[in-house]
Amino acid sequence: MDLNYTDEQKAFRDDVRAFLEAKLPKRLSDKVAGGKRLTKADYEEWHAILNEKGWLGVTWPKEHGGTGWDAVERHIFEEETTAAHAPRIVPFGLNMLGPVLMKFGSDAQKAHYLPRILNGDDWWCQGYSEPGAGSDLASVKTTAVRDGDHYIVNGQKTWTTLGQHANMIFCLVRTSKEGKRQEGISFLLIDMDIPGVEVRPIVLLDGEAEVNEVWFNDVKVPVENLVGEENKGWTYAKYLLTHERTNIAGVGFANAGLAALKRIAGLENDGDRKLIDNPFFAAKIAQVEIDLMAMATTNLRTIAAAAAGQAPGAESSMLKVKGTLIRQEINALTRQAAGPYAMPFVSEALDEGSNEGPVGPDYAMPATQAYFNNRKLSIYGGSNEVQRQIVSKMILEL
Amino acid sequence: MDLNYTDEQKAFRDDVRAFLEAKLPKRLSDKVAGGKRLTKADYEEWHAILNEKGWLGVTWPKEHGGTGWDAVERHIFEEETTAAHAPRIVPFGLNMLGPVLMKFGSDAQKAHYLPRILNGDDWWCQGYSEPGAGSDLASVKTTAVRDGDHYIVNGQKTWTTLGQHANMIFCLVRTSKEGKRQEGISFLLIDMDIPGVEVRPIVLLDGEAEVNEVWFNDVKVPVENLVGEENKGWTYAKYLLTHERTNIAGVGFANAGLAALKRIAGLENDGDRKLIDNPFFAAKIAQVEIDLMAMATTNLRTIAAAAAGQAPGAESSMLKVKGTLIRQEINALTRQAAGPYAMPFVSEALDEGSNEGPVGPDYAMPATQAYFNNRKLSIYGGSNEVQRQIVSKMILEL
Amino acid sequence: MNFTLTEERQMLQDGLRRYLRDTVTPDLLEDATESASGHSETLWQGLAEMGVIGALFSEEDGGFGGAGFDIALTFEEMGRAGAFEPLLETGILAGGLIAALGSDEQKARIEAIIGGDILTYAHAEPGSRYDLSRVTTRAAKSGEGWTLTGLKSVVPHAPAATHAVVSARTSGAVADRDGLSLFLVPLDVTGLSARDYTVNGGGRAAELSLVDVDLPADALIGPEGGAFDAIETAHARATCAVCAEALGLMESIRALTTEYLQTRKQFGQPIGKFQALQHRMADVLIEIEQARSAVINLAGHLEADRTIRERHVSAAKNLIGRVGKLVVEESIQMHGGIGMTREYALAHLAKRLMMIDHRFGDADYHLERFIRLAAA
Amino acid sequence: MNFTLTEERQMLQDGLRRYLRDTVTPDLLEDATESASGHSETLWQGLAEMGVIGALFSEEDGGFGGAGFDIALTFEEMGRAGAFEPLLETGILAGGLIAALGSDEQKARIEAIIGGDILTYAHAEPGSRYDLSRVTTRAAKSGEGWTLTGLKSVVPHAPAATHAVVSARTSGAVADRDGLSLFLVPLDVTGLSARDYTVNGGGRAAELSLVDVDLPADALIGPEGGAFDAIETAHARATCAVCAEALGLMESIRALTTEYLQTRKQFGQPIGKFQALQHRMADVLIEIEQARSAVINLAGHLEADRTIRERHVSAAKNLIGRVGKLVVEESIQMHGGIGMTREYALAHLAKRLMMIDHRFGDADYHLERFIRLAAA
Repeated sequence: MDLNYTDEQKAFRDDVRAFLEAKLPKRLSDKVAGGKRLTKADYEEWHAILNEKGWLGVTWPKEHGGTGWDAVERHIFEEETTAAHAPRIVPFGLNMLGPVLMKFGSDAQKAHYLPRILNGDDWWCQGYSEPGAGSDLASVKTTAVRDGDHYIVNGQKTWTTLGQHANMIFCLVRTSKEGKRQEGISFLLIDMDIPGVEVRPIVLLDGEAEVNEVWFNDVKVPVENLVGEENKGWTYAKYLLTHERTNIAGVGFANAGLAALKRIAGLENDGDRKLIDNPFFAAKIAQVEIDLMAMATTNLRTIAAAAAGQAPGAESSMLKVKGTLIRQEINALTRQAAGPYAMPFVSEALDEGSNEGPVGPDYAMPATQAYFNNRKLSIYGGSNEVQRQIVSKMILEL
Repeated sequence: MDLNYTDEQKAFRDDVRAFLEAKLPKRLSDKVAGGKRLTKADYEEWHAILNEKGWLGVTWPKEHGGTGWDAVERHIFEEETTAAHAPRIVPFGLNMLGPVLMKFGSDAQKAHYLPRILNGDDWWCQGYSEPGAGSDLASVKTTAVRDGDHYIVNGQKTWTTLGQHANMIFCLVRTSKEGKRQEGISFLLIDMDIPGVEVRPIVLLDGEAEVNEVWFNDVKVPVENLVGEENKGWTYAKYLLTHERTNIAGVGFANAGLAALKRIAGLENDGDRKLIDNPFFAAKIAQVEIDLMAMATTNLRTIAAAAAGQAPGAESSMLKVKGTLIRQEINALTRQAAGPYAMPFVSEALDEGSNEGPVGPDYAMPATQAYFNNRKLSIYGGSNEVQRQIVSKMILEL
Repeated sequence: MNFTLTEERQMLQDGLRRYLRDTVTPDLLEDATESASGHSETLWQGLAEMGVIGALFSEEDGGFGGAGFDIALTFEEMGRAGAFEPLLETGILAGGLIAALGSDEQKARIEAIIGGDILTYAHAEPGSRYDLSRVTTRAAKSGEGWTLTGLKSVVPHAPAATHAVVSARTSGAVADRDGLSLFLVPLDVTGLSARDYTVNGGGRAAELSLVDVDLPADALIGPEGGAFDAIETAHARATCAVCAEALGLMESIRALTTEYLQTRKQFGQPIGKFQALQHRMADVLIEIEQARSAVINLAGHLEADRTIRERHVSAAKNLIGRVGKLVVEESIQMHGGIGMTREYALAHLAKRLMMIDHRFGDADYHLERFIRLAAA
Repeated sequence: MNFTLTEERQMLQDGLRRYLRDTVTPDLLEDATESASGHSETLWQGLAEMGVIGALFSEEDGGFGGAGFDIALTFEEMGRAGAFEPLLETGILAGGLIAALGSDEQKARIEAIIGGDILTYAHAEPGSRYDLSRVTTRAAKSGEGWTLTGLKSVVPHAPAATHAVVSARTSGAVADRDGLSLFLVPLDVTGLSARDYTVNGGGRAAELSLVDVDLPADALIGPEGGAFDAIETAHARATCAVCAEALGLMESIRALTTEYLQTRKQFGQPIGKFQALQHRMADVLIEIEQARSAVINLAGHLEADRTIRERHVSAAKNLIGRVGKLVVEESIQMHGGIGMTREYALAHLAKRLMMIDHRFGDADYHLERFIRLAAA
């Protein structure tokens, strides 16, 4: 038992810190720390900086231009970039599609798509969820009917995060209605510039439009865009989901959120004292901090097991549930800390260089936004109810 | 809308107070307040005092020697007797069997049994639960087979509260295996002195033995002890259960418990202050007090509806769930307040006149006892899970 | 003991519920927020014509209500509809303070208020958080009149109002109870500037800046330096109103969520058949009943002695804050993704409900206050 | 970073788990509590022979362990078995304090302790609650030696011990950190009387009364008036031990409850098929994993600087207290009536787990302390 990083890991951490110090633009980290909107160009700028260093393919092996890092190194990188308020790496091409192509894609697909993901030629989005399906991913209704050298795709995807920026989408489509629901699903890559693809934004309750509906109306997709075999897409989809669950605990985000919460509580007046000296509020902060200290170790235990070659199982479901509860509690306390200034909503103030400044302290509106926006954490990627069901079945054997 | 009692109700309350002042023996109220064991004689003494005043048949109509009180009067009586630390009225004959006999019993049964309940000739206990049945009451396995003028009863009942003091038991027995499970059940009155009846105590986790197993081995019960019709017992059983739910919210107990908790927290040292001045502990007390203030009104709303003639429905399930949660929270805080002295267990100290005094403050051991004992509140009388199911089905229509 | 409404109140409740159900649509609410005034002229006039504003004033003051249960039933219906109009600011706060402390001349204004004049109330300041006595805006005597200087924060419905009742310190230190005075300030007066903006949960509010605002002598409402008790009473009544509004919001959210659970299918059955959700929804319902009782307790004690009244104020606001958060979070969670979208009715109701915890003191503020009141 | 046990520790864990599983029965535990000594001579000798007591001492002190993870694994296994023996009092508290502060002569006793001599530790007093520095028992110099007078409360395993390490004030005011001294007191010394009794969760403890107890000069352990730091360190190690014990208890309770859910049928199916219970049990499991991490954090920082160490002490004890209560209450509730009966294995485990919150500071005490440590 040793809770400390090895000397090699510490050296690696120092490298990451030095890189962030030198290369992360202050303009970007200020936007992230201040809860401002990131533009497509912001993400692309940061991706390019990472790619130049060879650190964009965090989960990729070296042969494909990735880092080749193990789970602990990935964790350290995640921890440091989050603490430094770097933009997140947009995961759809890098963490989701990339691993699927490496394992199941054709040589031509690998050669064509993987470099384009790294160099920013393609912006991928995810076409998994459909209206009315929720966490029941296998109920795919979007159809792809073979017609000569093409598939004709019809249907609708939803909750497509950052789809407004994307030029490519990977989709689960139904190619057969025979057998079990899982058996007729295929995994298709679709160019969003093909006629018949339409993207419509969904405004969420925080007023932002980061997710979209994507409609397919007789969209002609070349057969070479099929990944792996027809009707085997469910296998690839599940493989992708296990990769999606990297950093599922969100410890880095929680740490950053907790630090911001303490800073805000130290600034807010509460009668004759600061809010952080209010024993009730201090107790709530302490409680979530104690939970997070334990959670960080629960996470490290899973990461150490992964680094030792154990496949992450239902443990990731436990990390998801507790991790999202902790982050949402931090969001709720931060909103609470904002006091009456949680109420004003000035959308323009979230844009860089806007003439409209915030109303009240600059942390207040983003606190409310983050609270409402992060209700999604316990819903998407398999709702916490689905995760509890997995824990109950796989670990408790109920 | 008026939250206050009417003048008549206030006058009635004054009568109850005057009666308690004059007639409730201090020896008994001291035992109740101090969490000491009550003996059979203690209960009988208090029943006799109430019966002399005509106040023992609290839920009974005047024609049967009861009080004829409405729901509000019953509530006031409950409130005042609890606040005065009177022993509870043993409910099995008075609140459970009595109403069933009045509604479904033969004239002979009414004439024989009802007076004996009031004057203390019979001590009844309840033979509903069976091993392995839990909240699934209809899974009755104890059989009663007709043999001439008798039923021959075989089987086992469990969780029979205060059965060790009883000479009579009312039982659900299976008289037929035809049709639905509910259809073959009968309601039988059994003299526990008949050969073949055996009572064995069950020691609970607080070390006390207030519940029992009751075994029937070829017990010959005269057919005139059948209540109502054969195989219709489920109807009577359900009728009884609605009566059992009188005072299901336990507001009186909660109020008394909260007062004791505050007193204890005001006595316990906590560093340089008293525990009640510890902001964390004070917050927990305040939280449960606020919940209780609302709960008391939720309860009164149901009582007012009952007094206006509305039958209590699934509302009583809501009262049960929230009422038990509040009482259990008060129990938990009281245990917590006892500090290190929650640990000693000196069983003899619970007996009146024992030479063994308590270890540490006299409230400490009863606090731990009550905490463990009252885990039962959310289990018996239909577990809180069953109550949530009723709320979901009957009110939410899910 | 009686938990039924009087016939008059029952009629008001029925009429108001019907009117709001027929009138309030998502479009009306969105247009209201988008409009410069931040509210719906149609709805406001409709409420005035129904006499809803009058229900918030006593007969003595020209209304026909004004008691706790009048406030509770009115705002419960507003909450049920998800409506936001300057009812609280006009009828309870500004109007209520004029009724409580105003001279006969000032009280003459109440008739117009009942008829639909819109007022607002500017008390909180940047940095005062929920502290009632923390006022740094100063009013100094100048000649016959007064000169006010200071900042007022998050003043709801300021863009729609013609006047504001503004608190200012005429003496005392920053958090003293003594030394607070109230003034009736026209919002177009020289020296007053407003930055207005939309608020989460609907409608608009403003930051007010007062720089050497000159007011006549008769702008002072009530005794110089002695307004605190009336302010506290007005906040008690306002707390009752927002607690009742929260209850109405909870009821609508519960109805939406229950219906969703009954109709939405997943894994081959309505999700309302999943027992884990059934039990959680049962707990939500139980807590909403607790919220209802807390509103009744507060409404029924609004005219009681200060200690008892304020104890119920803090008990109710604490409980409503806790239950509101539970209802918001559980309803969004049970809806899944659709509960996150602004288009769906839940979003507006949930945001409005959550924001009530940010008005007149949040759950923690009132928990601590409840303890302090008990110790006093 | 490494979360696997060393080979030696793995062997100790395996051996101890096997031994306790084969040895500890409900009858053994009940007989132990009923016996005059309040523990099981068989079990204690077995533990001594296995070297379990030695695992709590460093090699320097004659043992072969003594680090945080040695303590954690040992007590986790004790908890898993529901065993109670004077291991904490002998090995961590009394023995640990002798090892930390004792003279060479006093430390010579450790060999016998590792061999099975039983000691206890008397620090808390009536009214001191969890306050470490609140000691009113006085030790006065008399001739060459010392005279002790005072009361010590809830001294676990006193009936089985030959000696107690007793804290007493040699100077300073009632709650001062300075002025505390430790003494080795034979329990049969003149002037010392004990009232002993059973404790919830198993075993026996005693109230000690010391009236003019005369001790020789060499009864003093460590510096006169300077024992506080060592006491705090010993309590940190003891907290680690009871947290690990709690974790073991949780694991056994979880196994019992899961098995019950799998086998107990109601309404025609195993109750573990009811989704509401499945989800609650999943939450229980998630929290137990949190408890495991808290124990690892504390064990891994037990040799760290005081501030870091004590921060983890309070974090772990707070989390263990909260999770322990959840596990106790959910497991009893899911068992229903059977979970309430003393005969069933759950009763003993649940009571023992709940009582851990009453040792060395409860969850609230440590929450406040965690905040104070962060501010310092």
